[in-house]
Amino acid sequence: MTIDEIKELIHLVRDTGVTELEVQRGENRVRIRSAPDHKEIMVPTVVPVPLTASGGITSAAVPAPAREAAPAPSAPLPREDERDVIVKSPIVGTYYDAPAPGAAPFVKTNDRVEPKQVLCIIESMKLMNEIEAELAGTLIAKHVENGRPVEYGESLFTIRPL
Amino acid sequence: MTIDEIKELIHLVRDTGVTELEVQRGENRVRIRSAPDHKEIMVPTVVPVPLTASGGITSAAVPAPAREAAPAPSAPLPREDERDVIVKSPIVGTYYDAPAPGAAPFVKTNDRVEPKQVLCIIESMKLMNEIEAELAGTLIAKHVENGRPVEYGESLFTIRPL
Amino acid sequence: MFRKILIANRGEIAVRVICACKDLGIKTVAVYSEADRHALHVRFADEAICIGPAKSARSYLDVAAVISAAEITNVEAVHPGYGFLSENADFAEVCEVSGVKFIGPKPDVIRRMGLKQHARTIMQDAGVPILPGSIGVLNTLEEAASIAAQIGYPIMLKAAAGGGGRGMRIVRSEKDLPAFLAQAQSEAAAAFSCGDVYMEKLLETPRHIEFQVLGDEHGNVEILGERECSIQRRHQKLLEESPSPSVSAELRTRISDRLRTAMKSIGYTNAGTVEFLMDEHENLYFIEVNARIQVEHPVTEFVTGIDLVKAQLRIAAGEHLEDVLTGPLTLSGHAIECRINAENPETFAPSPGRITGLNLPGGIGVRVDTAAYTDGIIPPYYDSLVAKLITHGKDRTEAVQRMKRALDMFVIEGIYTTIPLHEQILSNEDFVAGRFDTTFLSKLNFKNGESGEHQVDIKPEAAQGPPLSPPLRAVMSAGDD
Amino acid sequence: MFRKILIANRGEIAVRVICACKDLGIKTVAVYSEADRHALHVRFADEAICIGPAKSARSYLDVAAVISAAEITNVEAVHPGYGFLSENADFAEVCEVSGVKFIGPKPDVIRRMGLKQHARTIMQDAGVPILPGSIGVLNTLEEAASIAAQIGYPIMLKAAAGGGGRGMRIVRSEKDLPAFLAQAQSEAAAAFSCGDVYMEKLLETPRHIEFQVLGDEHGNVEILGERECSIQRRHQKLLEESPSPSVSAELRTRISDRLRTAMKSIGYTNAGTVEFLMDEHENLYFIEVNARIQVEHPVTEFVTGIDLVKAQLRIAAGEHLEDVLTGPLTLSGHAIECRINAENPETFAPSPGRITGLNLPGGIGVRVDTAAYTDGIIPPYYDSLVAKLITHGKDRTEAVQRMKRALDMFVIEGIYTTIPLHEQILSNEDFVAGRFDTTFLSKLNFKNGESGEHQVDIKPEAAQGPPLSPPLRAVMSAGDD
Repeated sequence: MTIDEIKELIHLVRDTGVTELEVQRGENRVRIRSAPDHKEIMVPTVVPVPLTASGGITSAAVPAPAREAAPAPSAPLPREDERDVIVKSPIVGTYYDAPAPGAAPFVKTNDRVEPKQVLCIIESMKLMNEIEAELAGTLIAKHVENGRPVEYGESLFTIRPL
Repeated sequence: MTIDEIKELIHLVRDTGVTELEVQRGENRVRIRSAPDHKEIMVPTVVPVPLTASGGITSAAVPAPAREAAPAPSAPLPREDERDVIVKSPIVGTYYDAPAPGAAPFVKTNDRVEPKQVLCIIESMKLMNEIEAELAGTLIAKHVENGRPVEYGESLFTIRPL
Repeated sequence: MFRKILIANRGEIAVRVICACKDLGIKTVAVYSEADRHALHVRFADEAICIGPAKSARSYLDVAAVISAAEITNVEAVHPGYGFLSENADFAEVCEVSGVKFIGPKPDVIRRMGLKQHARTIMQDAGVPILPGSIGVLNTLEEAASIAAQIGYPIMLKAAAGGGGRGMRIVRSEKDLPAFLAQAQSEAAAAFSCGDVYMEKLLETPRHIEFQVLGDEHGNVEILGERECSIQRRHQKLLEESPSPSVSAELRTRISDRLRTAMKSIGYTNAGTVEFLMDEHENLYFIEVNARIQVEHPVTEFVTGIDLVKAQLRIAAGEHLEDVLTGPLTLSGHAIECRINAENPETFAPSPGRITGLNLPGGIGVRVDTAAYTDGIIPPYYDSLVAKLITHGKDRTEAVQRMKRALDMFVIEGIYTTIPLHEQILSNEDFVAGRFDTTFLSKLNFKNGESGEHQVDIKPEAAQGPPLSPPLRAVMSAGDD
Repeated sequence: MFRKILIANRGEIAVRVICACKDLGIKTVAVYSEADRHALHVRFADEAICIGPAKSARSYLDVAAVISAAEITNVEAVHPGYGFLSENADFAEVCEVSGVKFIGPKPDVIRRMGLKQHARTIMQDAGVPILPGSIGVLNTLEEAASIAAQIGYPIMLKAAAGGGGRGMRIVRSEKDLPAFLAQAQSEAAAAFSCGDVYMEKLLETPRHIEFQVLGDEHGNVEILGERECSIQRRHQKLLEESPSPSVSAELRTRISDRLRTAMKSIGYTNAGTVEFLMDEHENLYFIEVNARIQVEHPVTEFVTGIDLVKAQLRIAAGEHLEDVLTGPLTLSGHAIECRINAENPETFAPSPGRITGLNLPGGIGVRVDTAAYTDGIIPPYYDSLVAKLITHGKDRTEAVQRMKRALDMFVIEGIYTTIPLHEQILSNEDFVAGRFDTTFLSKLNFKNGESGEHQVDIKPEAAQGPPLSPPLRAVMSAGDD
């Protein structure tokens, strides 16, 4: 690791606003920490995954904010500047993207959605709960596969408002 | 890792405002921390006293650096700019400031001291160990009262070099 | 044995259940609210499901959310811990309907034990002594006055469906009875949708003593000794021990024999606790049954050597009590538990926040049950229990010595805790001598002796607030210079 | 009882002694090197004295510094812990001369036990079985060849004043004897200023078993069962348990009886351990006496219920063994200790550094002895022991289950530790079955099965280095959003 590389890393740290950076290459290791300009931690960019998360249902334990960030990794904008709206699951249950097995899904990516339009069903204790859009826009992402369990607060869809 | 490289790293840390930098290359490791401009912990000036310290001999548990700072509380200069020299106890024992009970002390505050001049005695296991000055100067402070136990590294005198 | 269970709780008891499951090779599913995303029970469970926002009503108390979590994770059983849904008969019933085993008594047993006056009648029928009072619900003022005259004032009016002090009234003379009875009835009606009230004799300085019960699903019941829980603050236990300094072997055997009969007649299964008050003549009087594992179960575990949570799981899986207990009950030594709560020890105000420094005590005879860690958060939404500190010794003296030592070496920085209060209790002459009742704590004075019987000094570093001591963490930061 | 003592040690054992002193109401003085200024033993002692720089030779091993500290703090006794000055007869003598009680055996007993061949003779005289070999020091090559021929190769040559492998040679056939004997003698002479060498039969696959001894100052000696310490890496114990899976009650009683006689004849006082090797036919052979408390003493404490460090203090204060032990010895359940060292589990290279995240396991049946805390430093100057994790259960199976659970919930971030290695051992079929000897660990392979009998998988997160896992602390920092 050369000084120039380290220099670049430090500038990276400063420019990106992260508070700590650690790089290890084989035997070589660099760690850089920087005092934040304001003392609140920018949690969403570094939300860690609990040790227990290791696939299957367990992946549901990944904190929702980490998923929110996923659709736009190249645009680390503050939360309030982001136009995209994430539709999250209001309940724990099983996600279905169609009204019946084999039927066409309620919505597809790039579909235009309207307020009150049903986006999916979440089954909880044998009850089918319809999840509706709250605004008009374009459905730019579906985050959950049909039939998969979802936890409270899990991201289901991303809608780009008109 | 050469001195020039480390120097460059230090400048980098200072110039960029990074608070800590750690570099490891194989067996070599450098870590640089920079005190922030405001109220972040300046360790040497606020070295904390372990909970147990509460008077008597226990006060010997106060870390030596805290005492070093004591003679010049109004001048929080960096260590390397400070001319005063602290004479510390090289052993654990009992401090005596005179060659015999009732005799005149070896040295008094504001005395001129010379190299090899005996400043005090520290008794350890019935042995009287003479502590000598290592440089010429003015004795500007005596930190320990006659007959009091001292621990290793405890500050005994402050000498201002000529 | 179960392959996978869900733990419908949080904090130390969720971690406690995870421990028992790991010991038995059972996979665990944690549920958590958004406030507990980084809680230790989430970290140590095999799977974890967020079931709702911080408020308990929409997460840990939300039956639909918990059952849905159980369904999507395909668990075979649910352990409810204590509090939350643990004594909710409806929840236990929904579990059964959903094909998930509820680790606790049958729903109808939970429901019947929740009706205080009903439990009282069952116990009386089995020969368990109950407090003198009305046999059933009070129907008229005349009836109430007549019973009160017979048992003697002061008496206590209690809501039949009650709990938590609502619908309760102390009546000290006959002239107050009409007004207080009316108040108790209307308060009970408002709080529990049932205005039924019953009467018990009031013991002014009782001891609180409870017996641990285990029942299997084949009709066998065993009683695992008693716990002394008289150190309470406003009916909230703070320090418990086993055995009780005031229960003789003869009394223990007599009460245990009758309880065994009573609990068998109820069809009691799994773990439970029967609570008693003791008067100054060492008579015990039944007050209620808690149909769940108790916070203070570890003191019983220490003196009996029986893992009660493991026993709960094995019983729920259908094992026989004789296999779970392996041999006759022996009580060995003495155990004490101190509840370390996030509270100002002087005002008892909750003190949620971030734990900035932590040193858990260890060493011989010390057990710590906690979900706390350095930089962990004690959220303001739930109970204030941060840790249970339990010590064991060959006798009460050794258990007390070890507790004092462990409290001394228990460092929690960033929040107030009850540690200084416990240090005062453990140093109190009456406590050490075993002379105390449920009024003990109210007589301790934490304002430096303005009133009260026991003189108490709060250590300055404990009294000044969250930066309780030279910060452990800061001390450490200076350590690598 | 003593009013105040000095603890001439650091780390977990210093904290352990502080615990025992607190339990007995004895004030403590900690000594520390400049590297340990912020160590936990300094924090929890009543007084603390810096005695020198980081290097042990100028601090913890510096007799004058320790004695001076004892004098200026006016203590009545010194507890040496293990290692450092604990088996230094000269130090024990200087303590006596200085009027400070040394908590351990008499100086001449320590000195005699340090002469391996002398101890061997004493044991043989008392009827304790010793390894076949020379009765005393080997005088000539002819004598050595004759004894070797009699007991049969392979044999082991050992330095009479020895330890740590110096002056040791394994001889597998007669032709190697002349050269190896000369090498052993000159190496012994160089290392210990004494070229004396003796001979023992070499056991290729022995178990390491040791018996705990307590003797008072009135001629009474008791043996507190044995410990199984065969899980070793290069003669360094890593995991110990009590009782040993391979010691029968009959063997325990027989050896204990003979040891009692032998230790009485020596005039042994305070705590000590007698080490044995066991061959494949379950014969025990004496090897040496350790005249101090051992690292692994907690497993004996768990199964006997006796606080050994408290016993050391009480015996040194002149109490009778019958008062210290209160009743006949009973062994209850099974205990296991895992030494959690700051070491790379694969290479065993030391891994000093800052502990950046820490979760100590707790719950039923778990004891932790440690001086570690979040942000604390493991300095590179001393031994690598970070914590002792001890579990107890009603039988070996339960102790193993609880140890696996506790290891799973023991999180140490920032340094490598032996936790993953212990997890492998605890899951090993032969270990679980009790089938192992001192060669067990060398057959475990941590390079994913290139060679060795036992196949081992290191968890990826453990094998990659100090950032062992998603940082606990980072997880927590995100917790208060």
